[in-house]
Amino acid sequence: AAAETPVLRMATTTSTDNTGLLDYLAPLFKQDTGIELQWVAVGTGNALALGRNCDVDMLFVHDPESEEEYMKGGYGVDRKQVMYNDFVIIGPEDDPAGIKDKSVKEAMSAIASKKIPFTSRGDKSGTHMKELSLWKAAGVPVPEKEQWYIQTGQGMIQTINIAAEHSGYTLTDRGTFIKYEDNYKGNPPLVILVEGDEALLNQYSVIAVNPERCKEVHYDLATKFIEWVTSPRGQQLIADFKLLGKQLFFPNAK
Amino acid sequence: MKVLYELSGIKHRYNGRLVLDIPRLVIEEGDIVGLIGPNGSGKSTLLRILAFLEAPSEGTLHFKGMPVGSEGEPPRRDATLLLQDSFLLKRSVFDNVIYGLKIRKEKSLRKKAFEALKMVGLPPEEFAHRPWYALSGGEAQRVALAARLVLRPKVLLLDEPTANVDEASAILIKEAVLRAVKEWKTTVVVATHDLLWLYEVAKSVLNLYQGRIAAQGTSNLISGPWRPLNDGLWERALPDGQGILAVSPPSETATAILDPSDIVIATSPPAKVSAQNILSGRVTQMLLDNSGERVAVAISLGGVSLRSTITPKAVKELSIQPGQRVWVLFKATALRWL
Amino acid sequence: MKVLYELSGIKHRYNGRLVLDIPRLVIEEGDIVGLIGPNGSGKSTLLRILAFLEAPSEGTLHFKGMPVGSEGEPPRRDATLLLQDSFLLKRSVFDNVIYGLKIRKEKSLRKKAFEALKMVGLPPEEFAHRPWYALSGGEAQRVALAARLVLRPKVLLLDEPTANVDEASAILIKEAVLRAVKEWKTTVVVATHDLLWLYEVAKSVLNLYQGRIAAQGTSNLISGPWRPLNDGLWERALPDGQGILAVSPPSETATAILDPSDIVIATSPPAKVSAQNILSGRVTQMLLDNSGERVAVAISLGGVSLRSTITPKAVKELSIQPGQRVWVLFKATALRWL
Amino acid sequence: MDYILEGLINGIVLLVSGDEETYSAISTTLKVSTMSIIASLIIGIPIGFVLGYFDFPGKRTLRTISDTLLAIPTVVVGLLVYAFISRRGPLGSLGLLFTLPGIAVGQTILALPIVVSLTAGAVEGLDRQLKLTLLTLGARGRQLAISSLWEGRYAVLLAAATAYGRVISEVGASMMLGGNIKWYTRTMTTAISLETAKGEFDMGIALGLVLMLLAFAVNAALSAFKKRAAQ
Amino acid sequence: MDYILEGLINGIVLLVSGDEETYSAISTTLKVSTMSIIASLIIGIPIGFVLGYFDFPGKRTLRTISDTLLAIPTVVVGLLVYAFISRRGPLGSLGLLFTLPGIAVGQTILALPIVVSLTAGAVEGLDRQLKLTLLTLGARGRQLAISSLWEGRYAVLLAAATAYGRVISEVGASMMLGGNIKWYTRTMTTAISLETAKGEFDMGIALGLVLMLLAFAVNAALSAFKKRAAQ
Ligand SMILES: Nc1ncnc2c1ncn2[C@@H]1O[C@H](COP(=O)(O)OP(=O)(O)OP(=O)(O)O)[C@@H](O)[C@H]1O
Ligand SMILES: Nc1ncnc2c1ncn2[C@@H]1O[C@H](COP(=O)(O)OP(=O)(O)OP(=O)(O)O)[C@@H](O)[C@H]1O
Ligand SMILES: [Mg+2]
Ligand SMILES: [Mg+2]
Repeated sequence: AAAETPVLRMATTTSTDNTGLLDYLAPLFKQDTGIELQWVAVGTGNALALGRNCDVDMLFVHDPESEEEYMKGGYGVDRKQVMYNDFVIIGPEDDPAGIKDKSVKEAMSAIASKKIPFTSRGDKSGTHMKELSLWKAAGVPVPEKEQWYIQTGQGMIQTINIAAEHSGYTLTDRGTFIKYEDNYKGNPPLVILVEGDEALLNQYSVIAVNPERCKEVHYDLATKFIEWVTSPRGQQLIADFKLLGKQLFFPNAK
Repeated sequence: MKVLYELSGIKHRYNGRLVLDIPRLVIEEGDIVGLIGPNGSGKSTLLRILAFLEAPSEGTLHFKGMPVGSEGEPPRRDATLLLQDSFLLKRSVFDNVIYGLKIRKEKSLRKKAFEALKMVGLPPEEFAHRPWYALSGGEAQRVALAARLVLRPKVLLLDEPTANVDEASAILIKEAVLRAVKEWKTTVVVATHDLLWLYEVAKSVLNLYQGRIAAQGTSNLISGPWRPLNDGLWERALPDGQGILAVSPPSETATAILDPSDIVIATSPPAKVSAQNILSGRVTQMLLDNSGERVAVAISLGGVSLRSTITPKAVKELSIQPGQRVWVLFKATALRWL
Repeated sequence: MKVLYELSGIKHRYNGRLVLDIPRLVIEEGDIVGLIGPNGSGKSTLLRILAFLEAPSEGTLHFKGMPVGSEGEPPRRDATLLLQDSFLLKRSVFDNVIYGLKIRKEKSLRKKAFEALKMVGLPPEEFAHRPWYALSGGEAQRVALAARLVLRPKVLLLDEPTANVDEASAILIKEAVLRAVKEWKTTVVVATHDLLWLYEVAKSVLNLYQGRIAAQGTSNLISGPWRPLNDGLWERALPDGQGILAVSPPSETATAILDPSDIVIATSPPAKVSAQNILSGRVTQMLLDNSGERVAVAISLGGVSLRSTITPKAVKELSIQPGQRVWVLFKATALRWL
Repeated sequence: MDYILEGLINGIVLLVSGDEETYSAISTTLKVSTMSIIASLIIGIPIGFVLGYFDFPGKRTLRTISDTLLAIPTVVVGLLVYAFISRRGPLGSLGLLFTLPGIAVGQTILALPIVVSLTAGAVEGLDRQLKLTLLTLGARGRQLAISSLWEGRYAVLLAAATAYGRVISEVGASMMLGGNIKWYTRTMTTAISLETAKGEFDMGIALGLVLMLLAFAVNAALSAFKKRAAQ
Repeated sequence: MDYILEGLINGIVLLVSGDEETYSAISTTLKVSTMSIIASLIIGIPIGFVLGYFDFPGKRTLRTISDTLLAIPTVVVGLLVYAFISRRGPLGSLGLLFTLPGIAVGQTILALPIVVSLTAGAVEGLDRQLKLTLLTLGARGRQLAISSLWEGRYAVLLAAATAYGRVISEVGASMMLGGNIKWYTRTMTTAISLETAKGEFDMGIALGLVLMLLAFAVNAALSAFKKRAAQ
């Protein structure tokens, strides 16, 4: 019998899936290596849990802090940076907190002091973790029980929708926002108000699940993917990926 | 008396099969009409139509002079039917009995319910609180009847009220019916196979056969198979070897009706008589009817039972008694085809 | 004959209420036992116990010499019970009749089912394909009976087989029962209120009263209220003003049993006799029992019915007939308390 | 595996310690599920009765449609209702989005087919003698319906319990219409989803246990009622 | 609002154009829901029969537990099953995670209380004469069960339809246990969730429509069977 196609199973965050990046990469990866890539797109927390339980061969996530903790726990090996994109702060065009073109710190404190609605994913996703770090950097305690601080516990699009319903602000990755913009045929209720700040960078990394702990994982396949995606060809492919004509991810493998 | 029901051209079908065919029937107020007839002859169907539970497939039904069903709700609260398989609601006996009163928003439910239970011979203290399932067959039947009597209905329709019921209760039911007619001017139509009981209750009796009113009163029905004899006569063989003779049946399986008063009884084998049918049998039952004026004598001809009615005087003269050998005489032409 | 059922010390309770209390009862193979008694006297309960459908609360039941219920499944396939409210499965008549055969994995279902339907007087061509609901009350009852007959059971238990059934079918059912006993050595126990029919079928009759076997055969039951007279006697008033006398009832509402053979009939008011009870009434029914040796005479005492059995010879000598005025004589001590 | 045990213990701790977030979710869940179940029973039982009791052309098709809607995913209900109650929707001015009544609208729609189909089934399963008995005793209109439903009360209760199970366990509509907003519209189920998404499986189990205890209390009450109604 | 209409049109387009992804999800959904419903009927009907038919101590408690489990959220089932079939779980070696049988396990557990409770209700609702009739005609053991269930066949069918509705519409367990892997374990409902998460509401509606058509086909078949069984 012909040898079965090797299958690499990956847990990833919803953004890589929702933007279509993986749909774009997977067939190319197969072409180059003969390995079929299957992925489970869940929240970062859930993805890390799948890794800990040896249910996937590798992770593709974007929350440096938890990633480091994960590595420290000995759950992963070969962590490599792959690419980044950036976050933006969006809000209604009339900008009630007056944050347009301010720095992130200023923007966050302005929203907090004016108590304008701000929706938070509140789901320990990469975006949520980033948001928490932004509050911290701005010297604002996380407004856990404030009336205007709305914790949605949902995906990005839903969180943006909720912000729009409340004419409030939120933090989103650019990819999702581009999709959101497109859903409204270029005339969305919320627009980008703060962008480009160093603090808004969103770093994606790949991690192979530790084969010492998990005997069943396909470490060899994971290594192949990591090599491939950080290779010049992989990096070029990422740079070429466009959604609605805009580049979403910027390769920065080291 | 006032006409209560008037049926004209009533036909009723189930799945296309004609089960009731009554060209005309009038029931007067205060009447007690008995319905008899073999199983499947349409008694229950007729009662359901009279209770406005089923609309006849064809024909018109007038109630109190008004056509029923053409428009508006039929006057269901005027008539109540005791169903053949007495069905109780899943609640206590008491709640079953008062159900009809409650939905009519009537008062003094307890008093009325207890009275009704007593009328059917169920001591209320013992039965009122029982759940619906803690009853014997006859008790359940009587609870169902009490639930109808308590309504003091204008029309009381009873389908086999005495099936499953003991002798004493049958008498109570008879009395309850008669009392309803007398006190509340209720009109009663009752279907039953208990002819003895019916004799004591009914003012008139309709004999249904295959959905048609075959006769008024309790007639004998003689069904085929008929087999032709040489002289234009046809014979229905009896189990004991004798045969009943009849003239030109419409089919081999036809059924004939024989009026009890057309039958003559003799205590010795008769000599020359004009009647073609001279059959020997034994008297099995002798019953006094409710007028007290006629005695019904049932004679078994080797298993087949024929009923003849004669006067008490004739009984005396013949001095017949159950078990006695007698001869029955009737003309072949006395058998009328259905 | 072989003993089939042996009941000892059987008691049955519903919610703590004693409804059956039979210290001892033996039923022999091939017997045809009739069960009579008022509503709620425990007939159906006894039948359910005999059918192994319900285990008695107390006492032991032996079947074919083996104790039932102590261990293992009771021998349910040996006995089949026709329930009082004949219940049909939601399938066609044919499928209802063959159900028992099918689960016994028997063969030639069609032939057997058609035969059984014929035995209960339902032409198979007309009825076999009908759905369960397209039947009249009596037809349904007979289908249920056919479903039992088709099993050729060792024990056939019938609860009111003739309620709702027409006269002709009652005769067929009688014949079917007798044939089962003769051909298949079936033992039959039948509960009924149809004494006339039972007379023609049963070899022995048990009279149940409040769960106890009050008498063998058809006895008169006379219930209270009793009211004390001055000379140690108690009286039960009759609707027509007469009264039945008895000695020391255990309670005011006690019921007494009066054996029909203890009752003497006279056609003229008797002179000095030792019997305390001399009551006038009218003959309402005269029936020949199935042995052909005794005539049951029902006498109405202003509504209350008493049954006396006398010989055909006595009937002839007295020359009584339905409707005739007669006097009944019996001792106050002939009333035995239940 | 371990998280199940941890979760069970945590669940009890949450309840006993009076954890604020948990009790907020419990209270939200109870409020919204009560609204939904009452609304769906009030609307669904009469429709179910009509579908089960009367014979009319098209009845079978309507039953099939109701049975089909048993399979409507919660997210789809969420999407449909969202279209109406979002600010840009025709009912946007009612301000129902991200409120408990908003969730209740979705849950009611979700529970409705269950109530309708099971009630219709219960009514259809009634003895055919019952209809005649009620009619001949003089029942009409609403009395007929109420008495019939009372006769089939166990089956109707079961319909209600099944619908309640659906309502209290659903998450898609609550998410979409309620927004899972902490302290406001976060229900037990949306909280469980969130914990799961966070990878905190033990908290998911803990909240699941709390929800089951809640449901058990409701069902034990129903069962006691049923026992009483048995007389 | 507009996305509803767009969605309906898209739904038809997807079906008519034979969209590969859609048909893959349809086929996955049919496969997995068939497995789940069959498993839950095979396991649940006997349990439901026993709970409805026999009287034994503890029966009422068991019924209440089954009724309570009607309210178990799909995510919780997902979590519980995940604990067992994850590689590190006791059944990890079976490799059920992210496979159709894995989803089916979760869905079966989800459908089981529905089958059990509604079957028990159906059996309990049977005429009390039926039991006696079957016994006296000689039925025993399995025959008794099968005949009783056949007498209550409409109610049992309804139980099956309700359970099927639950199975085909659930998303939490499919997501968690199947992983929503395109071409492999992506079902209609996980696809709908994904589209919704992406904000492509019209695609969500479109797939929802397709799912409803699927469910309608199944129910129309059941309804035809029911009509035949009415004789
Ligand atoms: N629902 C039904 N569908 C089809 N046929 C029916 C239905 N109900 C009754 N029938 C048929 O209609 C005829 C008349 O039935 P009906 O019940 O009126 O008879 P009946 O005189 O009351 O008989 P019984 O003495 O047995 O009660 C019978 O042949 C019966 O089989
Ligand atoms: N399930 C039950 N629960 C409680 N009591 C019952 C139950 N079934 C019968 N009974 C009572 O038990 C007694 C005996 O009932 P049974 O049915 O044996 O009487 P029966 O002799 O058959 O009467 P009938 O002539 O009315 O059929 C009655 O008093 C009845 O009320
Ligand atoms: Mg009838
Ligand atoms: Mg009985």
